[in-house]
Amino acid sequence: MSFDVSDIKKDFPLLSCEEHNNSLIYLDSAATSQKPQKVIDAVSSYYEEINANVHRGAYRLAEKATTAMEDAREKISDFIKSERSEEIIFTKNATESINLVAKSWGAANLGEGDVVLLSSLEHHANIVPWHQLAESQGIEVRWIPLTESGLLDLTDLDRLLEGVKLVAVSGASNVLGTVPPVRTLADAAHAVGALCLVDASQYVPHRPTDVEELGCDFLAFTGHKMCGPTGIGVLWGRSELLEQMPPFLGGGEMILDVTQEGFTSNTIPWKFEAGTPPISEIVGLGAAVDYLESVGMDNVLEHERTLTTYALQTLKDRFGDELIIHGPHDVSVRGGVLSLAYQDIHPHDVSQVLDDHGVCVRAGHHCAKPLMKLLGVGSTVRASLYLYNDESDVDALADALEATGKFFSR
Amino acid sequence: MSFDVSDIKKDFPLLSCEEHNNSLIYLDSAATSQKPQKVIDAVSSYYEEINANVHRGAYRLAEKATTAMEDAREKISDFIKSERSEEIIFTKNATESINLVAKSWGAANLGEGDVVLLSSLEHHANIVPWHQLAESQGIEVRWIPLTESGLLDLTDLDRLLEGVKLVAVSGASNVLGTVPPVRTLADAAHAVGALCLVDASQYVPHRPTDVEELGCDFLAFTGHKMCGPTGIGVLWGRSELLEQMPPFLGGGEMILDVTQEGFTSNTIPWKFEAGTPPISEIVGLGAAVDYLESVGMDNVLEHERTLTTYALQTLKDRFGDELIIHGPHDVSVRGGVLSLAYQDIHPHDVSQVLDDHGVCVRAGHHCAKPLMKLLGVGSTVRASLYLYNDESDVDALADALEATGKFFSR
Amino acid sequence: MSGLEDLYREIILDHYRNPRNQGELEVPPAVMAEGFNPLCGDEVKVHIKVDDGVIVDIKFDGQGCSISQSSASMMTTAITGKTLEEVEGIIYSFKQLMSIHEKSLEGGSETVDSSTTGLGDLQALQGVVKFPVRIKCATLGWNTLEQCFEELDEN
Amino acid sequence: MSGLEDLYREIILDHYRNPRNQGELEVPPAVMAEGFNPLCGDEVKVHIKVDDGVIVDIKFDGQGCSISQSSASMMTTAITGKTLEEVEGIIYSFKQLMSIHEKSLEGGSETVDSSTTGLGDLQALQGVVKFPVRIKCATLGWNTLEQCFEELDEN
Ligand SMILES: Cc1ncc(COP(=O)(O)O)c(C=O)c1O
Ligand SMILES: Cc1ncc(COP(=O)(O)O)c(C=O)c1O
Repeated sequence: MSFDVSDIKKDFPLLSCEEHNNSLIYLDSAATSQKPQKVIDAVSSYYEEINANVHRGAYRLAEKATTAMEDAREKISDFIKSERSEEIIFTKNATESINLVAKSWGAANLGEGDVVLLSSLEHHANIVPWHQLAESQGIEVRWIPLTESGLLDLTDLDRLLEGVKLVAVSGASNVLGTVPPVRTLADAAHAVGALCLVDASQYVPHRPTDVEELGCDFLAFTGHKMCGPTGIGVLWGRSELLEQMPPFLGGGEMILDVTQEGFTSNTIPWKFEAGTPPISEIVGLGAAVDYLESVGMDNVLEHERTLTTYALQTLKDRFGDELIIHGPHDVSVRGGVLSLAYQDIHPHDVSQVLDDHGVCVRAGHHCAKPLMKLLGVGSTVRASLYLYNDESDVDALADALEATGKFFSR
Repeated sequence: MSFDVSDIKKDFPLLSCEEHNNSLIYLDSAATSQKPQKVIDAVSSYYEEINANVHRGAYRLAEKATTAMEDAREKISDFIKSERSEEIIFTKNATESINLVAKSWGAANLGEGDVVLLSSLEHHANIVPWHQLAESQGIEVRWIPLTESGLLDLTDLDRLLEGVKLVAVSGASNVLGTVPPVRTLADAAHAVGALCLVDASQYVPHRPTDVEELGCDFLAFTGHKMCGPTGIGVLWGRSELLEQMPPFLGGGEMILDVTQEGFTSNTIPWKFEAGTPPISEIVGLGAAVDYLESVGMDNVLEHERTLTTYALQTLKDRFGDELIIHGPHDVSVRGGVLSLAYQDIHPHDVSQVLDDHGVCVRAGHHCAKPLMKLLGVGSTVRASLYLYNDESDVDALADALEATGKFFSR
Repeated sequence: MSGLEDLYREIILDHYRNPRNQGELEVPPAVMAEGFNPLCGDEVKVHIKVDDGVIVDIKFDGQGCSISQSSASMMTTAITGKTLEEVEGIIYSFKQLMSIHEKSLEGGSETVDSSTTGLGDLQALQGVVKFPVRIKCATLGWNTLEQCFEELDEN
Repeated sequence: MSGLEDLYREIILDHYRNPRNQGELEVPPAVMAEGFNPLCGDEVKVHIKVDDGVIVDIKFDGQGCSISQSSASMMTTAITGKTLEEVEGIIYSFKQLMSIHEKSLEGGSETVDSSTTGLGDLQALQGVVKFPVRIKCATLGWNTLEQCFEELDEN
């Protein structure tokens, strides 16, 4: 491990204070991450020291607020190796980012019979906007199947790509941990004249991100899963595309001119940022990026790989066939998300008993109902790892699972 | 005055600490309000003590987060006297709230030739979404003219209402302070079978709000102007309407079921809240409502009336014809927003010199370009008052204006 | 661990392991409704057959946690043979039970609204209110039953 | 108040009060472009007439603050009679002047990139960089001039 997790834990107030007299084992970072004190403080200091509306004020306070916001845009742009910070558009969450693409680019460029190709791993955020376009514009939604082990089955890719205008895939699955070969898919998309959107909600927080290497055209992610505040998401898009897309939400900031008769749109990124932006949230996300960079995304990735290996091994050793771990077991193609089925105990009941042992995991469909259907289950128990987790957390999970088994075999 | 402003100022860290050695005279609350410590702390404690994703977790932390969020929804519902808290939909700002109505209700219910009637006072947030519908669905946008003094000219209302399906007006103007007769307009709208939307961004922060008394069907407002965080807006709508409207953004939380073939929407309010909500921001807005209620909205209104009267008088006394105060001068039909023209000095230049005296005002078109055109100006200097302002702030403004005059007549 | 024992009473686990009245009925004469818990993915189908204002048969089916399935199972035993009016009363009482606020449980000695005392086995579900997220599990079958009633009204 | 005096130099106020080359030209032969500052509502129209690669006439018109109007006015005097190549150079130098970061001003003794020393009166606008919001005011006329060049290219 390339950093000391006990030091890292101290950065996160919720993990280092005592809760109900037993310390919290937080294994639900795929739902939302905990926040380091530095991020919390960045948000507070914004309100305490520089709060003002941005872009429109000539006074120094407003200028400070604008600078704080635009500096954060630069940082976030650098963080994903975007070449131009105006390719960073702030939204409220990844869901809005994807909807923006569907409702601006999609509505303007897709019609009857055009195909959007999704992977079978997708989160509802990367499904429902396309279903909505199917309803409104008659597009077809098509699915890349999965292999037995939860990888994308690309054997029929050529056929799947017929008529495709957009390939929209998650950079990492929030259920199985699977990390699909985005570069391959992006290249294949481009080869048939299609674009490629990556839902990187579970990718950007966990590994170094380079949009040029990924080769995609749009990248969506969300602040609260990467040590940042709630209420802030990002859409990165190639400027040539963003410039040609019609605006999405209409209002202040996104216009050059408005008359009683019509309006002209502003340039990017503002064209897509109608109304007062989530300023403190943008500043907070900038601080989150600073924090993650101070740890080093390479280190985060390495740590999670090591810990995932340990978790897979520990759970296999201790529970054998009693515990199913869905998805691939090869840590080179998966992240630290573990979807579990334990004996025949319903996930909701498992998580209830785990909670009683101070272990926070999620039970449910994880907003991926089509995937659940393929897995043949209604829900799973999901434990997800992040930089502040260590082997003791995994051990606590295993202990609590054992106790769960005992409890229900009373 | 029904409360002591010097006590109130102490609640706001940015106003009570020293900035560049002269204390800050903040007169830009129409752009965004300052935040009381209690709101800042509510956001921090959320992250430090109960941060978890909402609605989906069975563990206690997630339950606490869900409860914190839903309690805030109840508070905000009570604050505007809504009868059912599911009529409160959380958005990222007022702009999104209005876009939601335009792009869900509007797109489903309006077509070629249907008219949306706006007042000539509107903010771009309540103009551009309708221009967008004009482009996409061929609706007509029509304008209620203004009287000389900046009130709505309703003499021709009957004719204006022909073919109207929606009357969309601001509850209070962010430029002139004008408070239009919303009840009259809502009743007139209903009489011709139209609905009424109120952009209450400048209304809810400044006076007691009762949606039943207002008689409207939709009410949009924004957290950051009412002592709350950035990144949070509200749309209130009548449940009968909300239930029939198609969803807007698609994704997690807003669905009952998703398959590879399609989706079914959740019930309100969640149908309209796709993705992870701005949780800390909702909690912060709940704290802002608590704060405002502890002061009393009646008191806020009374205080602002008194202070606006003082400001109008002081400016008239000290500057006479050298200073034009746009809009109505009768404080019973206006709020504490003062749009000024001083000598022939450009507003941008005025605000620059005011800033040098520690006085923060805004210079520009205030996102109301059609109104600017009617006023025959490109921009104005806008000073706006809130509960933490007092007569000394108004005096400081007048002193700084005087200095500005001197500076430019060198 | 008292909270947990309180949630997972013996009788609940028994109904979970050995669900009563599991299955389907022919539609018509029966009516059917389907319920989802969008949060956790639980699903339940309820079939009822009504003759002369009396529930003569009821079956449920679905996938879900011990709370949602046992609650549905106990529901079927509680309402079979009852008139629609009686069932409305039981539904009301059960929802009362589910809305007794955590606070009142923590404070008093688990004093229960008298209107909920006629619930028999269902009383065992009372521990659920200490776990607000699980209330939706416990009421899933019941809400689906109410949907069946709406179906009936429409016919 | 040193910052303010620095921003509002005498020559700036002079150009603001007595704008040079205000007005319009006939299109064609002139080309015209219109610029907005979306933040503050400033507007400027620039007309240029080019003969043989030389700017033979230029007029500007608009409404705006002292910075945007004086910068446009000074621009007209700086470029009249210049070749398009020379004007490109002046535009470049002016943008350089506007991008000297506040920090370098605060630190050093206002050392100025040598490429910006040929700007003459326009040097007076150097104080603007201490007020980043105003940079957009100062460059409005210049960006509009560049739009005119795009018009030229299209013709
Ligand atoms: C009257 C009015 N409507 C709408 C808005 C938009 O609010 P927001 O920018 O928070 O969406 C504002 C403030 O900018 C306003 O003053
Ligand atoms: C893969 C994936 N995509 C999209 C989202 C949506 O993110 P948000 O809810 O912040 O919009 C999530 C998280 O919920 C996710 O895991």
